[in-house]
Amino acid sequence: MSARPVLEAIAKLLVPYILLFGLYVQFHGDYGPGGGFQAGVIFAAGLILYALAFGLDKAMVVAPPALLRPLSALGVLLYGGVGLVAMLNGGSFLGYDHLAADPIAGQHLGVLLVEFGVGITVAAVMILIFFAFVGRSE
Amino acid sequence: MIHLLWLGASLYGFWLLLSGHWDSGLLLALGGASTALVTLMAWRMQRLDALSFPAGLWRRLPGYWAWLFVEIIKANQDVVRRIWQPARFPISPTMAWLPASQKTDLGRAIYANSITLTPGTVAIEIDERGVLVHGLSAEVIADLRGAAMDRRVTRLEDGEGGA
Amino acid sequence: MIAPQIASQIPLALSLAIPLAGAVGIIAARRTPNLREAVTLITAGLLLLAVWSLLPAVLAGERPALTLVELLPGVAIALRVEPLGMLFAAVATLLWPINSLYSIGYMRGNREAHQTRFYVCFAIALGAAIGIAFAANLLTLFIFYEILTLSTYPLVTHKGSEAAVRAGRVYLGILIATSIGLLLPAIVWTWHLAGHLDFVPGGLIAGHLDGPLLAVLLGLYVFGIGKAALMPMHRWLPAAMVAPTPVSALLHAVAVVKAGVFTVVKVLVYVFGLESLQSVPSAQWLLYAAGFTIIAASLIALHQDNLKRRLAYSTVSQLSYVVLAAAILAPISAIGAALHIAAHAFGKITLFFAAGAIYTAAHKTEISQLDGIGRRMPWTMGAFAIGALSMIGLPPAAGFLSKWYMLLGALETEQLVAVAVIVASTLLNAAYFVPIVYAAFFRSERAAAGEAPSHGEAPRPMVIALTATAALTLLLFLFPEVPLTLARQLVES
Amino acid sequence: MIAAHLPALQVVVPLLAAPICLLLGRGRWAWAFATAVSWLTLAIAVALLSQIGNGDLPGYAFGDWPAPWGIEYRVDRLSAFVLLIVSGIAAAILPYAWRSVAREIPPEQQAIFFTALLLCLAGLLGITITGDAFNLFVLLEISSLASYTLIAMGRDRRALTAAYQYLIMGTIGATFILIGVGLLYMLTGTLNMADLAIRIAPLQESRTLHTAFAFLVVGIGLKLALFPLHLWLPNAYAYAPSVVTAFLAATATKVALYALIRFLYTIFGVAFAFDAMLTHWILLPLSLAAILSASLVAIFQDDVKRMLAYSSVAQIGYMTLGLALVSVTGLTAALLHLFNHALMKGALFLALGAVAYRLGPVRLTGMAGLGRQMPWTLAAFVVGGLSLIGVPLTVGFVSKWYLILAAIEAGWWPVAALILIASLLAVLYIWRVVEVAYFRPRPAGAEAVTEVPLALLAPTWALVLANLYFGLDTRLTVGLAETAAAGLFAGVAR
Amino acid sequence: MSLVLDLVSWTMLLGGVFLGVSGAVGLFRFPDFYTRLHAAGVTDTLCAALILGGLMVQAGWSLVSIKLAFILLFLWYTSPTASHALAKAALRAGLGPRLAEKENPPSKS
Amino acid sequence: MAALGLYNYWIVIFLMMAGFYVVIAQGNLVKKIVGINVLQTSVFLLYISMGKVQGGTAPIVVAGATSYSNPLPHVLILTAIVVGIATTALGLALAIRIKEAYGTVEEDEIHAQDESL
Amino acid sequence: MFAAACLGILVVMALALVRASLPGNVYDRILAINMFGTKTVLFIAAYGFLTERPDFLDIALTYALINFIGIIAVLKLVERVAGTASPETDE
Ligand code: NA
Ligand code: NA
Repeated sequence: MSARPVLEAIAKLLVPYILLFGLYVQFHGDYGPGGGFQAGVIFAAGLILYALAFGLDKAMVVAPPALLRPLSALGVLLYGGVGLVAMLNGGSFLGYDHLAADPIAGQHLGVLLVEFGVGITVAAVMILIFFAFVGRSE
Repeated sequence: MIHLLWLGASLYGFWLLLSGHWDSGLLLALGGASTALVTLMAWRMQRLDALSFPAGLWRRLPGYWAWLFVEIIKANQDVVRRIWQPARFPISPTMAWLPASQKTDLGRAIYANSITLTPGTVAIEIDERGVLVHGLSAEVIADLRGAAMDRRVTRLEDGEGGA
Repeated sequence: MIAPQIASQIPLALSLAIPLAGAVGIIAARRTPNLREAVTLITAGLLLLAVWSLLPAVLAGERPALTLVELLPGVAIALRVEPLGMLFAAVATLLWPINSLYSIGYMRGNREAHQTRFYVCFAIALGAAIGIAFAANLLTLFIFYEILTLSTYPLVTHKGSEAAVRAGRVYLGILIATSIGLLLPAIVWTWHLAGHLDFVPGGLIAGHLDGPLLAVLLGLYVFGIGKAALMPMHRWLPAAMVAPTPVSALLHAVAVVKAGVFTVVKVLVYVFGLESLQSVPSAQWLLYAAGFTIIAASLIALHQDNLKRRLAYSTVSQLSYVVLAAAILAPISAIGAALHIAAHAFGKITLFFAAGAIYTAAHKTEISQLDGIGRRMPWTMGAFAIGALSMIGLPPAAGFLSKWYMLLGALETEQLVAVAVIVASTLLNAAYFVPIVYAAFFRSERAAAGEAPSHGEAPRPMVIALTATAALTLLLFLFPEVPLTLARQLVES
Repeated sequence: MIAAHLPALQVVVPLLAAPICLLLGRGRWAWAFATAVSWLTLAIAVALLSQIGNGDLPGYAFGDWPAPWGIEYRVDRLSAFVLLIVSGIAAAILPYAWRSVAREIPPEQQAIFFTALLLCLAGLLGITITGDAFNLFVLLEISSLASYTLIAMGRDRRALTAAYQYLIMGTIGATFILIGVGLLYMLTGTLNMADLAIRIAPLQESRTLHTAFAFLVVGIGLKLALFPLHLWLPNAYAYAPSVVTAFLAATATKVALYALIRFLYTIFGVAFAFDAMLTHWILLPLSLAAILSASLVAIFQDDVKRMLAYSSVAQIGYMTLGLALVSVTGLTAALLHLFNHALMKGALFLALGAVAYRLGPVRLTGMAGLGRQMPWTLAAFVVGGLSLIGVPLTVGFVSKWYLILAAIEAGWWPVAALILIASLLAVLYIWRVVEVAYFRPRPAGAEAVTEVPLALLAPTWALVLANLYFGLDTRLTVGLAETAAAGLFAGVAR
Repeated sequence: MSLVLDLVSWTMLLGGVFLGVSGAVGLFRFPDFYTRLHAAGVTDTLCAALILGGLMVQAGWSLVSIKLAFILLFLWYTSPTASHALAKAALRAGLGPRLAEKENPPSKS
Repeated sequence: MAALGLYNYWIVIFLMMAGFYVVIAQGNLVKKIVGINVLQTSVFLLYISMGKVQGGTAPIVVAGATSYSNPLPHVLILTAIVVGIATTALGLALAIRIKEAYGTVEEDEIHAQDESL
Repeated sequence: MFAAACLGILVVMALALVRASLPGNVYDRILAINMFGTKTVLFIAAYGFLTERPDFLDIALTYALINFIGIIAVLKLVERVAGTASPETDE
């Protein structure tokens, strides 16, 4: 019998919904900034719950650190890339208006992508930090 | 596989309920993508843990909840009385190992959580011998010994249940 | 009109470039000692030519000038040859080849280590001395002054022994502390007062400051110029005696101490202006300070048995003659000050050369060991006697001339204290030099038990060098026209 | 077209380069990339400086939001000056890092090392260029967090405690800054610096403003290692990897000083900061105490890196002393010393890093006889030391000159005297090293060491030569410092 | 109708708050950690249900109500898990319960 | 509401002092980080409680607008929180590595070990 | 009405905080903190109604999630640390 049947059962039940909730927050930031951060935290929290219930090894299979590390960098690059594209399109850095022909659409696209970048980085970094902590003290 | 399809469907439903933006193509699409991603991750997890939810569980669950809800209300009333009127309703903390008839880890988990969810009793340990329970009073432990909850949970687990 | 200006700028620029190039050349030639020493001598010779080629023009009243780089707004690193600087540079460059020759003999004779570093630092020190001599403003002077300190530090600590390192600390400590702690603020203050730092005949700050504050500024300068060894800033000088003798010769006869008193005279003449100082009674303290140093240092010298230490305290005393002469504030005594820079240089370098020759040939350092040595080393001790004469101030040595002008100035301005100091110190000088000469020639040698002294004169280059400087001491007395003209130009300008 | 984006690129380039550096993974590639990026940032800084020279004040509105609503970057003489020194030091130090990091940092951490270094650089440049007070806080923390990480990578386990101590002190400082900025925001409703200056002007009596001022000065003082808030600095510098020590010593405290100047002069204004709050009466004793006490402590250090670290505390005192003199000359002196000290300490710590490359941790006794075995390294150290002392022909002289001039102008003779006494203390601690290196024989048992590779010598000497060049040709530094100081005083900067 | 709903909602919210306060008071009145755990259980179950339910009545049939339901569901899933983990950790760390009579010693046989 | 506003400030100040005290007085490295967190939290509360500027306008450029609210005040808080979390994570990571290197997270014990070197 | 509910929940939260700060063992503290956390969830939900910001519900849900995972993580940490320390001590 498993050492912590209650936690395992609850984690197994909840984790997919937590992850989806994170993605929901990611894409429903009311088209305003900030959503990416919370989303990243929630998504990471889901995986951390999984790790707490099933152990670090299994969590590392689901979310391999080798994948997380480049992801954490890619998130930032997505942010910067959006800024640079805006710049190349004739606006200023992060001048979202210049991302699309229609300024409003450009704004939406810009915020969506930038927040996505933030979310990816936050989630990846948080999980990595958690792995590092637990991995070290074990 | 079927299980994953069910999961995917429920996840997408969850998305729709959270979102409320059922007219935005973009958000519906993003929901689809998100669901797909999470289902993929759930599939990866599935291969790692031995735990599985029996198919009939979800069908039988609402009935059990209704019963449990009533139990919870009664238990709340009991504990609140003991908080406010300790003289009339004194506590008598008791701890005991109770047998558990569930065969699966999941079943025992549900049983333990049900015990804990009802105020006045907390499941502390679960293993092959059963459940170690701490009760606020000897009466609640005695109630549990009656095994009504144990039977219901076991029935939930496999559809039959003892006695 | 451009042509003559450039014609005089080239030797001026060369005067700085040659020692620097020499230093580089010495490093390049470090693996072949003969070539390295040849480079040293060639550099010394070229520098002599470059500096002395400026002399006719300066005597004719020209003031060659050259601006190198503007360091701070309105203050450049710039050179300008005026009579006093010309005199100092001429003396220094004349003595360098001789000193180099002597050094070669000394360093090889004593098998000293780190010879390359020695010659490199020597070259840089000479370059710095030239820079001080030709500096057109206080900042330039200050910069070369510091370079001189730093480049002579490795020379002082040359032996690397614990004692040498400790002496090096005293040397660097006093010189850096005074220059940064006193001289630098004096310069900044001057800039604050006058808005520039160029040397101006009649005084850079004349009219900008008077009263007690002027005396304070004067104190900052005079004590800040630690190289002038005015008491109590003199302690570095005896301490530095641990250095090899050619270094002592250079330090105590030419570059370092002369740079000090030269700077003092230059500051008195070009920064304060003799006339404006005369109007401030409180500036009189300088006279007393110099007089005190002369007498006190002489008394200390009297008690030294170590030859080099006695010479060192003699130097402390002699330097203050220059300060005293300038502090009399009479034009004629200023001439004496200028002349004494040259006269003391030739005399004292002769004395040090002799001390080094004795050490190299006989390994003797104490005066009490010198009985009868004059018979084994007649050239050396003969030269020593001429040097001693010059220190005492007797004809036919150059020291007589400078003391004569000082005395004239003191009498003219009725500075009886100065007169008394000069007379008393002359007696003291005689008291600590004459016994050495007497013992060398007229006492019989005291042989140490079991070993008969078998030495003769020191190596040939050393003997040639000390003979040459002794001869120069006499020649300067006989033909003083050039230095005298320069000194007159100084007070007339 | 690019020219208009330069203010943004100055920060964005190193900021975005950092994650790319992480992706490169291998130490060698990360180093090459980071070096290229550092040179690019230097080129941008030079270009911005030339724009200033043409009479422009380059500015940039992020996201096309006009100031004061969006984050604005703005370059004036002061910031261009600091940008130049920070990016210049980075460009000089990164080539050095190739060999030094290979020796001191385990291979698997090297990519992280360069990532953190670029983040730190981006943060420092950002602080200097931003026109937004809150943005300044964020960038300050980016650079600080990167610094903590970098310091913790030192080989000695004490690097960990040093980084931790720095983290605690630095975070308290950052929190204070955050409080100050928040109070200003509460008071004025704006975060744009230029706008803040305008809105603060009529509010001089406000107690909130006074509180904000106090929090900001103390907070920045912590980051600046202003005495007595400097306790984190000696250990942090002593145990960090060589490259990190050189980089932080030459840039981090300078940028903190920049922030202090920016707040005091541009945002609060001379009238409020000095006439009303009497900041100089606080800065003056603290600066003098820093100069004297840290110099004295430096003399008694056996660990040469710690010695130089204490010297840094003293030198920071010189800079704040310049501020405390409340005059154009004083401010000029502070700015000059900001620039010059970066060159000196950069050169000195690089030279020391070269010694560490051969010897490991550098104790004074361990340097005995090194003068002959590592002549170029030790010569670099000597020249750097002379500059620190303030010997003419080096940059140190130029700063000291102006500082003394400012003290004399103010009629504060004792202050001038103390400056000079402290210079003499510098002679003492520098000369201890010179003496040991040149006049002591190598200990009998010690292994023979040879000169370090050119890859370490060249950057070190680049900084040494910069010490000499800017000591001789002071047109750029003095010119910029004087105009910047005059502008700040008149309140016309920005 | 709306008055009735308001009244229902009122009652539920008040009841929830009362249960919350009760639980908190229990936290002070009960003698040891394990008994206090039961007091906390009151606030986690019916208290939460009544407050969130009261809000649901206000929100009516809407997505807001569904979200409130999600919150309640989540709390009911997780709070017993947390309590159980807490009790288990305390017992394993050696924190002994204060019992009315010494029957069924808690130590594992 | 004024009283409530003032009440906020007292909480802020109390938390600030408490956090500061813990940072200074605690010898345990982990507790110091907790103190730092409390200190930071007090600042977040300060930012939250200051709300909007009286009479401010929306972030739309209006001619003649002399006072305005920054468009996104909550972004400030969020950013500050991110910075705080990053600091905490780094601080804890350092504490763990110190524990590995020294075997303790008590300041005086660490100090004693370094002294004895 | 929502204001009253909010205030009531605040009282519960305050009591929990007080309990957490009283002397006791670490499990008592975690229990009180957990209670504080779950009541915060309720508070945020009710406060969203008070201020008519239903989007606060997302925050409440997030808070519930973080609270739960935080408690589990802290317990894990305590479990590891308490290997040596006695649970009866204050620390
Ligand atoms: Na329960
Ligand atoms: Na520094």
